[in-house]
Amino acid sequence: MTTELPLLEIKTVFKAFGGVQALSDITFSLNPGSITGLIGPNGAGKTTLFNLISGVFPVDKGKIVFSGTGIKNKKPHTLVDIGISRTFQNVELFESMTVLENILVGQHTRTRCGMWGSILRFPWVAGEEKKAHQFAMELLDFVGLNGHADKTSGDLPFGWQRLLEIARALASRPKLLLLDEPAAGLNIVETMQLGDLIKKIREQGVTVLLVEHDMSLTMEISDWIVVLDQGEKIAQGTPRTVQADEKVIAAYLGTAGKKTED
Amino acid sequence: MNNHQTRNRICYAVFSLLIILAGYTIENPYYIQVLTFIGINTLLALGLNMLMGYAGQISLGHAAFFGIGAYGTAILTVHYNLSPWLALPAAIAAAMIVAYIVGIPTLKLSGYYLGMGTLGFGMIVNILFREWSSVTGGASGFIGIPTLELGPVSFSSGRNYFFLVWGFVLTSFIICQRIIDSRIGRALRAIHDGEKAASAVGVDTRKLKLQVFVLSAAFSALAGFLYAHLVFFISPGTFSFIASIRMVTMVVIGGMASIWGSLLGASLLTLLPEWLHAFSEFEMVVYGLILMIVMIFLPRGLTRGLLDIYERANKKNDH
Amino acid sequence: MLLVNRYRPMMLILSIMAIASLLVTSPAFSASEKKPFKIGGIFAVTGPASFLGDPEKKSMELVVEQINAAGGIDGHMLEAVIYDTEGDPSKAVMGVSKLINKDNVIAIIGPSRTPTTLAVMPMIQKAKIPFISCAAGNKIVAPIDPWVFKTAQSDILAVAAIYENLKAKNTKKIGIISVGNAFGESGKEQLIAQAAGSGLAVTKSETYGAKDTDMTAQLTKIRQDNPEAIVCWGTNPGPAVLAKNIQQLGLDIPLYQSHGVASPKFIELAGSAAEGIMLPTGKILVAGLLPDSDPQKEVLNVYISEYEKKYATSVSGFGGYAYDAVKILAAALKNSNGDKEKIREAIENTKNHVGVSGIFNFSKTDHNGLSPEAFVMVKIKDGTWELLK
Amino acid sequence: MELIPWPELHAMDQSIMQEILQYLFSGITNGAIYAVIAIGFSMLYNSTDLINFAHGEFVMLGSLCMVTFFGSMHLPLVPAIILTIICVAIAGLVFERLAIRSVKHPEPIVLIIITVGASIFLRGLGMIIWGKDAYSIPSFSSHPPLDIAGAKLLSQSIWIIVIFLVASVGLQLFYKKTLTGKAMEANAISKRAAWIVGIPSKLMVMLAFGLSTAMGGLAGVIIAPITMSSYDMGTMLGLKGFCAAMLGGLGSLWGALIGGFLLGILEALGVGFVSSGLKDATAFVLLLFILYVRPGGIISSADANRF
Repeated sequence: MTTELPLLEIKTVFKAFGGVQALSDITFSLNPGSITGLIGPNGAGKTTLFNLISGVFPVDKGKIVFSGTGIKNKKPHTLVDIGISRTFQNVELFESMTVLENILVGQHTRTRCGMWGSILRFPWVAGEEKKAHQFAMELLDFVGLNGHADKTSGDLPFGWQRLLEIARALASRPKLLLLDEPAAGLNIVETMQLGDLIKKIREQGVTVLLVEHDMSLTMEISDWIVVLDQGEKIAQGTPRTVQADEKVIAAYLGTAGKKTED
Repeated sequence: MNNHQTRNRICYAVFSLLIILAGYTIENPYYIQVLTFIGINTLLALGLNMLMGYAGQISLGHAAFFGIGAYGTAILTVHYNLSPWLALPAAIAAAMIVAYIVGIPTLKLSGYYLGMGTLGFGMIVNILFREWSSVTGGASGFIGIPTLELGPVSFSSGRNYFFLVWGFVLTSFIICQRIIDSRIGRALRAIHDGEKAASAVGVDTRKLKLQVFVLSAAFSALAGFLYAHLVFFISPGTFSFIASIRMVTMVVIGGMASIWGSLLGASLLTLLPEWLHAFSEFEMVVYGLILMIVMIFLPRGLTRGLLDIYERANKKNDH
Repeated sequence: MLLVNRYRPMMLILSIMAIASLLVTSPAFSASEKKPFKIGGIFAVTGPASFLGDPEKKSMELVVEQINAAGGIDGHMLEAVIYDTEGDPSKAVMGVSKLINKDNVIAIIGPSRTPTTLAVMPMIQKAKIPFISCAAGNKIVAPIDPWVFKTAQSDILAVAAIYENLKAKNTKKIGIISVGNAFGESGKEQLIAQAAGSGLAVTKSETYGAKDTDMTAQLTKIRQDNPEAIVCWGTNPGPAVLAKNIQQLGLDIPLYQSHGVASPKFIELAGSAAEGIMLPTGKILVAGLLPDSDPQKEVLNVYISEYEKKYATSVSGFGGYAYDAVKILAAALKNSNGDKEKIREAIENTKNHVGVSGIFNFSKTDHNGLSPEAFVMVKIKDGTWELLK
Repeated sequence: MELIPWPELHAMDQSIMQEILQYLFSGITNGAIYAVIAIGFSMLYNSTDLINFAHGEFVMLGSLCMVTFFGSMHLPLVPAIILTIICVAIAGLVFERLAIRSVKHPEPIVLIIITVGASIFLRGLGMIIWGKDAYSIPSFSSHPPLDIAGAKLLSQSIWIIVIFLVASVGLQLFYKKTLTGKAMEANAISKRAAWIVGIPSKLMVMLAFGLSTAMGGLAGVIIAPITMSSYDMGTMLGLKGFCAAMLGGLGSLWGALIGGFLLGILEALGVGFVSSGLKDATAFVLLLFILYVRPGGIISSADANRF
């Protein structure tokens, strides 16, 4: 599609848990500024792949290259620092904290006030806090949660919690955003709004990798689709080519097709 | 935010005023001494509260750091004739270094395993206090710890020591409040709410937990220093497993993740035995019952628990 | 967070309440018409050292009652204020502070243990108040502090009594086992320090935990050097476990215990394993066996009968420390008019006071005032004590 | 250099062997006690994810009940044991019903404080009922100690080991063979799943509590004759038992067994070859080592992150 270097490259990645081969020989890459959908039936290894990219588990074999550097075996927090951010399948907010505080924690890697800074309150600390505040407010605006900054995040309705989690992930100013089933549990209207939000995020120059069961959403917003089945990559291409791919239909759409219908 | 800061400032101003007021109006040295003990216990509870309430990591061996602070200053001032004011940073540094070394492997554990790991550490340190008798005075204890002096001011009299201890308490409160209100404090609470998510938004959870562990060790060591120069005598029993459990109890009864809860918990646990004295034989039974009842009905501690009740009553009144 | 912040002032109020309640809990003591002498007692009434503190408290109450029944001292009644240390130095410090500052006592008896005594001594020195400890440790009176006295026999004397017995039997090698607390440690120090002077070699010195269930491992180690005697330094129940273990292992080595187990309870606990054990004890344990010529006999009989009548329980070997202390203090209170310096001087000049624990002769250089005769050696035979000469 | 004539060398060897054997026997006696206490911890943890810090106090109750029934009331041995265990189990059930079940949000820290509170309460109760003195009861049988190669195995130690074996085989059979036992195990693995198939979860928790405290009582029963029983004996025993359970692997029956004996034997060898003063330190250093190297314990049934 473009001549740019890919933002993320997955090169012949293998991962096993105990005796079970969760992923084998996965290779694909993400172009900067694209939205890529990662699909596959349950147990295909999508979430495992997510956890490998975000550093939760180490890679057994193979390479993951982000912006030209290998990120194999890096800890999750370092990956956030270099620009990979994620959300979780079952929203994982800091529930006792306010909406605003959640986003402020999201900016952890983009602020630097440490123990001494907080105890001695150096002059620059206040400036940093102020900037972080402003950015947090902007993000709330961006995802459409303005006006709810001081609410306790655990008390929000589920749909808003999703939005907040995305906002929190964006707070670290990532280059790559990993969204793990962001539409799960949302109604049709909310899903449509989500689609728009993801496109808006891409417009900000953030590359998006998306795991999603909602086929219509995935097919509509993705530039590129990668299909996994039982730990192996069975197809990739534009939504149209993938939808036409016989292997995919056989392995996935054939069974999951029912799901999209209802 | 500004509102919040002003409110905090007012609180601390009132608090300092109260300390000064108490220090000058209370005449009886006994009450001054009780309040001084409360201050020392507050420091213990505060340090542990940072670890338990904010970072969500339990420690059943914190009396070890209390002991390192006390024995540190005792050994340095008596055996090496060091000025207590130089022994203070040295004792605190010793506790922090020990906390750092022990913390690296221990904080990888969680839940009961973390509890047991810290408990074991506390036991080992306590046995060292008892067995290393050439240095620590062994089970009989360490006598002859000097009086604190600063130029012409001697901290032997109750009132001076009261102000010294509560000065440290106030400073520690402000330090903790600042940490809690900062980026670090937010990250700590994030760890408490969900370690996985915290690490996924970029918080180096291991480093931060270790930092707080070291910080809380420093507060405990400071309390140990103050205890040693108040009583002039220390023995291993004061820093035993029971003492660690008492510290945890202060934090939990007072209220986790609440600075003022530490004060309340420390006050209650210092005063409770005084009040229960009337029960004589039944003292232990009543004490155990109180612990259980508070935890069953107000599991978030007295501070939060009472606030919840207050709020519920308010809501009822509103409707 | 904000919700909590809104109520911060409330929490402040809470803390004020906590402080205020302190003041409320102090019942104002109203002075009685006769202006009694108020004396303080501080003992380990509960906790691991309650076997000391409990009889001490009872004995103190006993004497005070007697003195008051007899019309008090120079017309002043005695009023005893007694607090519990639970054996904890911090609690002892708080208690003594309360006695000095709140109850305004003119003299203090106790605490029961050496660490608690050492912990409160700096306060005594500062407050300049006559103080008679009931603890054994020699550190209390060496170096001498003008205000600090003690009535319990020092472990120095107990060790001397045992070693004299060993020397008479021409023993050369002994093994030591002591409990891992202040009492055991202090005993161990004395045992090792005095060994050379008595021509003894200590081959092994082991310790055990106060709550250990089995000590065969320590005994196995001690056995290696074939000592001619084993000396155990501890308080119940550990030494009874040890005695049982020695019997079970079939060790044929004479066992010596310390005065820490000098009570009928020990024989009850150790059962048949107690047979043949030798120990130093104050004469109270063998009052009935003493010859009539013994100067202490009468005092002992009076104390035992009074104690057993009042409390309907057999007398303990430890309550006598407090009994003697109050008696000595009462004598010193005469003609003192409550003046602390006068009381102190009177205590220091006490001579030939026949007490339960021995005959006290205090002086400027001796604030324990007991001689080796305070101890006798006894042997357990047929479940009871037998006086050794 | 002089050579040691071989009969002497042989004699030396023999005495060292005898010594080591004696340490082993000493360790086995203590180890069996630790193991029985550890089983109580493990069983409860397995079914309820709870650590009962008052477990040592239930051991104390067992010991002192035994003193009353066997020592003072002179009941025959077996009825005394059974009566004691029933009494302690009832105390455990009451504790579960009144305290543990009333907790709405069973977080570990809250439960730790509640059980610590219970331990203080029970200690106080023990002091009121039995007083501050220690008690001793005679051994279950008056056989002379067994002499094995010069080392003595106390008759009570044999009792302890036999009772311990009977109890652990019994438990194993209960878990594997009976329906209730299987239901308890199912409940331990997943409360929800167990509830779906109709296992009364609350009853199972209660049963687990009863069984666990009964094991505590049993531990008290077998300790009573070899040591002295008093109201404050429980804390240290509880800690050691907890330590043993952790060493072996919390939640595993065999782990408790291995942990208990390992702890007992290492302590005895520690006395023999290191220092008796550092005996307790041996246990805890070992514990830290295991926690750092293999957090789940020697037999790790679950990962250490389990809460």
